[in-house]
Amino acid sequence: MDLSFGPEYEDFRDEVKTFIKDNLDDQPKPGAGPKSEEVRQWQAKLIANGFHSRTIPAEYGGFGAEPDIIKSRIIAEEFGAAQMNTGFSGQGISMLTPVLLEMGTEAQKQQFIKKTIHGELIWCQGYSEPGAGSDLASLTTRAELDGDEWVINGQKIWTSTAHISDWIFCLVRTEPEAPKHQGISFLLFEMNTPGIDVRPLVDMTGTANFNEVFFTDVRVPKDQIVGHRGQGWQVANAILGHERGSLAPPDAAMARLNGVIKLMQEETISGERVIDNPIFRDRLLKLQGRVMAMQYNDMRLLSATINKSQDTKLAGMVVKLIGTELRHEIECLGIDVMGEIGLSYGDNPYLRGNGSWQYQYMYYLGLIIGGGTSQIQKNIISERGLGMPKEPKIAQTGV
Amino acid sequence: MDLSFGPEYEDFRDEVKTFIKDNLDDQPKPGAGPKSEEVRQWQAKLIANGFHSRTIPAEYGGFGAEPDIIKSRIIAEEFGAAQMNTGFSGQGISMLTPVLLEMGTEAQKQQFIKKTIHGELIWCQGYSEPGAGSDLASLTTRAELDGDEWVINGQKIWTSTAHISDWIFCLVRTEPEAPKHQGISFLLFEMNTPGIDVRPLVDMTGTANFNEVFFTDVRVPKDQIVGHRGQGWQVANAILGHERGSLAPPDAAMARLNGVIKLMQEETISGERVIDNPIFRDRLLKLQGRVMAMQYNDMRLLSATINKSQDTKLAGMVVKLIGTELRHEIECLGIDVMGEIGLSYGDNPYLRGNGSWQYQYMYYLGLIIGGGTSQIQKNIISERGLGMPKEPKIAQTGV
Amino acid sequence: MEFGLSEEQKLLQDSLTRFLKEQVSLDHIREVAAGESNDAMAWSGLSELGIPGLIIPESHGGVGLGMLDAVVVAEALGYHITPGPFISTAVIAPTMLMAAGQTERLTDVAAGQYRIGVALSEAIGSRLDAGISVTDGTATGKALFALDSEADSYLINGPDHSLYWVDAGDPGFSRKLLTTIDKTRTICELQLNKASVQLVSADPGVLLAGIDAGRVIQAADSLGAAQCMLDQAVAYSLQREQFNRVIASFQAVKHMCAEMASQLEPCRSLVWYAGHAMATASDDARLTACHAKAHLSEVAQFVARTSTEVHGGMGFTDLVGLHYWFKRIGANRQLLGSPELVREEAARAQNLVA
Amino acid sequence: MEFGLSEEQKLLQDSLTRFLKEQVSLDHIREVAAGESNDAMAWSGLSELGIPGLIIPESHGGVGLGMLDAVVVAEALGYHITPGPFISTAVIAPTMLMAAGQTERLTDVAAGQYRIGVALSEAIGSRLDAGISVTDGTATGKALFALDSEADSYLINGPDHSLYWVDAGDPGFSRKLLTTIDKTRTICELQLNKASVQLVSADPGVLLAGIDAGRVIQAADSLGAAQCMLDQAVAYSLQREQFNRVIASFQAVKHMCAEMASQLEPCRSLVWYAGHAMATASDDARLTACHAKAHLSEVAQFVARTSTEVHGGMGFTDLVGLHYWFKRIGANRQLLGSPELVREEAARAQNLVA
Repeated sequence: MDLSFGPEYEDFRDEVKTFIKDNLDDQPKPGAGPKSEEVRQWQAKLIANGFHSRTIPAEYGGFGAEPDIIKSRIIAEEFGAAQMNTGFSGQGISMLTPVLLEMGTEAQKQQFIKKTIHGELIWCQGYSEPGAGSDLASLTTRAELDGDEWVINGQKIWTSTAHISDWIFCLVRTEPEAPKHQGISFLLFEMNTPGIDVRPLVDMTGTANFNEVFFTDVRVPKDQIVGHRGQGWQVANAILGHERGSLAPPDAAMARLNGVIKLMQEETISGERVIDNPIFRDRLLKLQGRVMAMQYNDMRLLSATINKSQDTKLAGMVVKLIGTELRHEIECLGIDVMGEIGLSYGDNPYLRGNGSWQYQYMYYLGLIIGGGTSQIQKNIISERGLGMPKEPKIAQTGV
Repeated sequence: MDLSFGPEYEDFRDEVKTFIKDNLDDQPKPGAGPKSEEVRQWQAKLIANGFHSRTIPAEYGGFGAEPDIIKSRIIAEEFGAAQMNTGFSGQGISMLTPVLLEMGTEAQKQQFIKKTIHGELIWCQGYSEPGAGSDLASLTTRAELDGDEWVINGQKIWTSTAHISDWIFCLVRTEPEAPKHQGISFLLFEMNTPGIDVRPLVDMTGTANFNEVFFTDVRVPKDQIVGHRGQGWQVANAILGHERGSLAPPDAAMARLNGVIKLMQEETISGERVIDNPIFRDRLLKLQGRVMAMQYNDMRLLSATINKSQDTKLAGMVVKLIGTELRHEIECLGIDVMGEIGLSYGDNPYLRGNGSWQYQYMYYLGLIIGGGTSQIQKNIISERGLGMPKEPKIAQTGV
Repeated sequence: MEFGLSEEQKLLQDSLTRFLKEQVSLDHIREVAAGESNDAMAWSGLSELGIPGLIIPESHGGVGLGMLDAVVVAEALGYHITPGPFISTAVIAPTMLMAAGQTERLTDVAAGQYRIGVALSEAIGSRLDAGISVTDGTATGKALFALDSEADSYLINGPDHSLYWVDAGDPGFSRKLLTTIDKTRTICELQLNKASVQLVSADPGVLLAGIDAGRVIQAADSLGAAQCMLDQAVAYSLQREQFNRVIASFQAVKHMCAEMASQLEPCRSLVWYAGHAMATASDDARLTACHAKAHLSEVAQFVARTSTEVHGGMGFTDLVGLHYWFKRIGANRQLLGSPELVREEAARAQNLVA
Repeated sequence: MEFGLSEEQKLLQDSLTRFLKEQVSLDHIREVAAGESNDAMAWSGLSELGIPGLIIPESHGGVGLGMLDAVVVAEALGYHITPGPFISTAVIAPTMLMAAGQTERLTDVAAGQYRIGVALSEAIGSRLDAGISVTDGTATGKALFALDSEADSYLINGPDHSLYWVDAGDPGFSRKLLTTIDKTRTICELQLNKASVQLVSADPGVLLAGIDAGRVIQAADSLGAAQCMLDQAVAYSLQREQFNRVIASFQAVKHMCAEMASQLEPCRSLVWYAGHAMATASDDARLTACHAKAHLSEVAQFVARTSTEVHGGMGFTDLVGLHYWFKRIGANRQLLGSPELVREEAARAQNLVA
C-alpha cells in the first residue's frame, strides 16, 4: 500500500497550486451570469491550462491530455481546498460529451463538443418520464418520422436544468413494435423548438430543482440522432453508470460530518455543549466510522482505476446506495443535535448553515430515490455483484 | 377504556389465589418424571379444578367450562406470579387436541383427548421437512396405502419432543398426483412403530432442542387419519395460526428487559455501574418503549377477543415478527452490557443468569426463523394485512 | 375489561374525520403553506364541533371529556395534518390551568374564541440561553419555540419550573414568527421586556402535566400522520406500474410496507394507553407519556421516509404533497424534546439515573 | 499510488488460504469445539508458514513484515475461523515487546515454540474490580479475559497502564480457563499471588500500541469471518429451493444479501487502511484502529445474523456449522472493548470529549 502520489504528481500538484495562486483574483465574481464575458474567459483559461475538459481532444476544443485519474483528483482537491471556481459543469459536459466522443458522428462532435465545454451550449437530459422511473426502458414519449423530421409527443420529468438549457438530449420511442429496449432512439434538439413546454417541478425542499418538459408535435431534423434508430438504450447506457457514484462522494460526507461536530461544539442544551452529551456523541462516532470506511473505499476505487488487477466491482457498486443513505443520516443528526432549532427553514433568524441541514436532509432522501432507487441498487448488487438470479419472468400481470 | 376485569373476575382471581395457597405444597417436586404418580395426580387435580384443559368438554376428560379468555389469563397470571406448576403442556395439548375436537371422529376424541390432557400420551408434531420449510406444502414424506395400512417413508425435522413422545401427528403426502396443497393427509401413529428413527438435532445453542425423525416403511393402520385423504393441509391450518403469536409474549420480554436493568445496576465498568453509562441506558430505554408498545398491543388483542367489534387484524399479525426481533435485541443488550463477561457459556464461573443471555440470544434468532421466518411474516402482513398482491406466478424456474 | 376505543370515541373520530375530509383538503394545506390562508378556517370548523373545549369541564362550556378522547382527536387531526393550535389551546393550556385551578378563561377557550399559546421549551432543554426572569410581577427575557404564533395570551415556563401567564397585548410583549419546515402549525419567539405577568402556579407538577399532555398529543398526531403516509404508500403501490406489474407485487415494496405496518400498529396501543394513563392519573402516566413521544418520534420518522421511498420520485415532489406529512412528523420529533432527551426523562421517571 | 494489496500480500493470502482450506476444515473446528482436539495442529502448520514471526524482524528469526500483512493474514484466518493464538502471540505481544525494546524471546515466538498471552482488559474497562498491584517485583491480583489459555507467559496490564511480564511456570501464578461461546480460541483468568513479574514498560504508549494492534486484527478477523458467512449465504440461497424456485431468486433474499455486501465491502478498505496506518505510524493510527474495531463489531454482527436468516432453520442447526462463525464474530465484538467503549476512545483520540 502506498498512498503517496509520487514525485511526478507532487510536481503536478505544485503546478496546480501555482495556477490557483496566480489566478485567484481573476475568477468570475459571484453572481456573474453563465453567458457573461468574464465567465466565458475563465472557462477558456481553465481549458487552456488543462483544468477543465482535460482529456477532450484538442480538435474538439479540449486540452487533449491523456486520461490520468490522479491528476484529475489533484485538480479537484486543490481547487476544492482553495474554493476556486471550477468552471462549467452540468449534464452536457458530464454525460453528453462522453457519449458524443464515443458514438457521435464527426459532424456532431464538431458541432457540439467545443461549444458545450466552453459553456456556449447548455444541455438538459430527457430520460425519465412520469410512467418510466425505475423501469426507464418503458418510456413512451414517441417520435415519428414525417418526411425529414421527427415529430415528438410526450412528457419528460426530472429535467434538472430545462429552464436554462439551449438543447436537450432525449430518449424517445421510435420503433413502437420492437421489444422495449430496442425501440428507443437518442435525439438532440433545441429547447426553443416550438411545442416544448417547460414547467418547474417544486420538490419537498420547496425549490424547483427539476422540471417537467412537455412535447407537443415538436419537429426535429431527422439527422439529429446519435447512433442508429432503436439504438438509443445502448447509447444512453454507455454513460449512465458514471452518474451513480458521483451522487454521494464520501469526502463531501466527511465535510458535512465535520460540520455536525462544529454544530455540536457550538450548540448548547441548558448550557451544556451538545458534544458533551454521550448519546449524541455516540451517534456521531458511529457515523464517522461509516464515513471513513467509504472514504477508504473511494481511495481503493481510485487506485483500481490505475492498477486494473485489483477487483473492486462490489466496492464500486455500493457507493450510491451507502453514500446517499449516509448523507441522509448525517443531515438528520445535524437536525437532531439542534433540537427545535433544527426545524428552522426559510427566513428563520436561528437558521444554521443557511438552512442546509433541513435542505440536504430532504434532498438526500430524494437522491436515495433518484438515479436508481435503493431497491434498484440492491437488485443490481445482488445480481451483478453477487451472481444471484434476476427477477423471474412472471406468467401474468401482478394483481 | 377500562382495564379492570370487574368484580366477577376479581372473585375468580380470589378463587385461583386460594387454590394456589392451599396447594402450594402439593406440587410435584422438581425433577419428578412425567409419568410419575405425583405428576399424574397433580395434573388430575388441575383439571378437576378448571386450571388446565378448562374448556375441553367433560366427556373427553376436561373441565367443561365455557371459553373465557379473561379467566384463562387470570389463571396464567396468578400461576405465573406464584411460580406454580401449571401441569402438562406440549404440542399434543396445544395443537392436536383442538384439531381433534374440531375435525376428529368421535372414536378419535374418545381414544386420545382424555389421555392426552392427562399426560398419559405425549405427542410430537411431524410437519417440517429438510426440503419443506417456508414452503411447507411441498413436503415429500409419502404414505401409500397397502391393504389396511399406510406405509410411510421420508423424513421430518424440527420435531421437538420426538425422543420422549408416545405418538406423532404427522403430515404426509398421500396423493402425489394432486396439486400440492390437496395431496396431504394428517396421520396419527405411535412412535414405537418399527421403522422410526429419531436423531437429536443439536442447534447453535449447543442443545438438542429438536430432532430429526426418519421413516422407513413405517406401517400405520388405515383409519388413523384425521379428516379425509388429501384434506391434511386444511386440518393442520385450522390451528397453525395459534402457534405464532405465542412464540414471543411481551410480558416475558418485559421480564427479560427488567433483567437487563438489574444487570446494568449490578455490573460495573472500571467501578462505574453500567446503568450510569448514558449510551447503554439509551439503548435500554429505546427497547423499553418498544416492549411497552407490544404489551399494550397484547392487551388490545386480549380485549378484542371479548369485544369482537374491535379491528385488531394487523395488531395480531405483527406479534411474532416484532416480538422475536425484540427478544433477540434485548438479549443482545444483556450481553453487551456485560462486555467480556457476556461471552461466558457452559461452566464459566462468571456466568450470569445461568447462561441464559447467550442462550436466549441464539434461541430467539432461531425463533426469528422458526414458525414462519420474518420474510414469510412480512409476506403475510403485506398480503393479508395490507391487501397487497401475492407473489406473481412465475413463468419458469428461477435461475 | 376493554382496551380500545368506546363507541362514543369512534363516533367522535368518525364525525371529525368526515369534517376533515371535506374541509381540510390537500389544496387547503397548500394554501396555508403558501401563506394564502391560515388556520382560522379549520379552527372555526373544529370549534363548531366543540374540539377546543374537548377536555374542558361542562361547567366551563366544554365537552368534559378526557385525555384519551383528546388522543383520538389528535390522531384524526394528524391523519389530515390539520392546521391549528389544538395541542396548545385545547390540550396543554387547559391541562395546566385546570391543574392550577385557574379556570376563568376556559369558557372562552371552549367557545373557540380565545387562543392560549404555550412556551415550555426552556423547561425541557434551553437553547441559546433563552429563559425569562420575573421581578415584581413583570417578566423579562425570551422564550423560544412557543406553540402558536396567533394566540391571545401565552403560558410561559418561569424560574424553577413555575408557570406564568402573559397577555399578547401587553406593551412589554412582542413575538416573532419562527419559520419552520412544517407550515401547518406555527411557532414563535416571545420577547418580554418588563411585561406584566401573572403567576399561574409555582408547582412544577403543573408544568410537567402540561408537557406530558403535549407529548402524548404529539405522539397521537404523529401516529395519525404516519398512518396516513402508510395508507398512501399502499394505495400508490397498488396503482403504480413498473416492469408491467403494479409495484405492490414486488417483494421489496411489500416488505417495506409490512415493516411500516409492523412498527406502527403497536404504537396505536402505546399512545392510547398513554392517554388513558393520563386520564386516570395512573402512576405510569409520566413514563408512558415520555415513551409515547420518543417512540413515535422514531417510528413515524421511519414511516415518513419509507413511504416517501415507496412513492419513488413522486414522493419527493410537491405534486402528491406527501412532504407535508413528512414535515409534520419531523416537527413533532423535535418539539417538546427530541427523543434522546425525552428517553432520558423516562429514565429519570423510573429512577434509573444516578 | 496504490490502495490495495501488493502482489506479495496476495501471494501470502493465497498460500495461507490453501493451507487453511486443506487443514482447518469444519470437521476440525468441530473437534476443537468438542474438546477432542486443540489449536496445536493449526498453530504448528501456521508456524511452518512463518506466521508466528510475521511481524517480528528478520534479525530475530521473523519474516519482518508489517501490520498490513498481519491484517491480510487475520482476514484469512478469520475466514476459516482458525483456532490458535495468532492475535496474542503473533501480533499484540511482539508489537508491545518491540515498542518496549524487549526482544529477547521473539526468536522463540517466531519459531512457533513459545506462546505469549496478553491480559489487557483492565486497561480498557475493568470488570469485577479485577486488576493487579505490584510490589518489589511481585504482583498480586487477578487479570480477567486474558487471551490464550495455553501460553508460556503473559504480558499483563499493571498499575497506571504499565506492562508486566509473568511466567506461566511461576509458583505464584495460576490460571483458569473461562469457557465462552467461541470455542476456536481460548480466554482465561490469571491469578497472581506474589508472582514474580518483570516490568516491560512503564510507558502507557506501549500498552496502547498493543491494544490498537489487537483491535485492528480483531476487525480483520471479523471481516474475514463475515465475508465467509456472506459467501455461504449466497451459495446456500443458490441451491436451496422453496416454492419451485431457488430462494436466491426472491427479492427479499437478494436484498438481504445485497445489504450484507454493501455494509461489508467498504469495511475491507477501512481495515486495510487501519493496518497501513499502524504500519506507517500514521497520526490517525489510533483513531482508525478504534473505528475499525467498533465498526466491524457492528457490521459483522449484522452479517452474522442475516446470513443465519438466509439459511433458514439450517442456519440455526449444528448441521451446517454456521454458528461457529457467528460465535467467533460475537467474541470479537466483546473482547478488547465493546463498540460503545471503543467509540468513546475514538472520540477521546480526537479530543471530542471534555
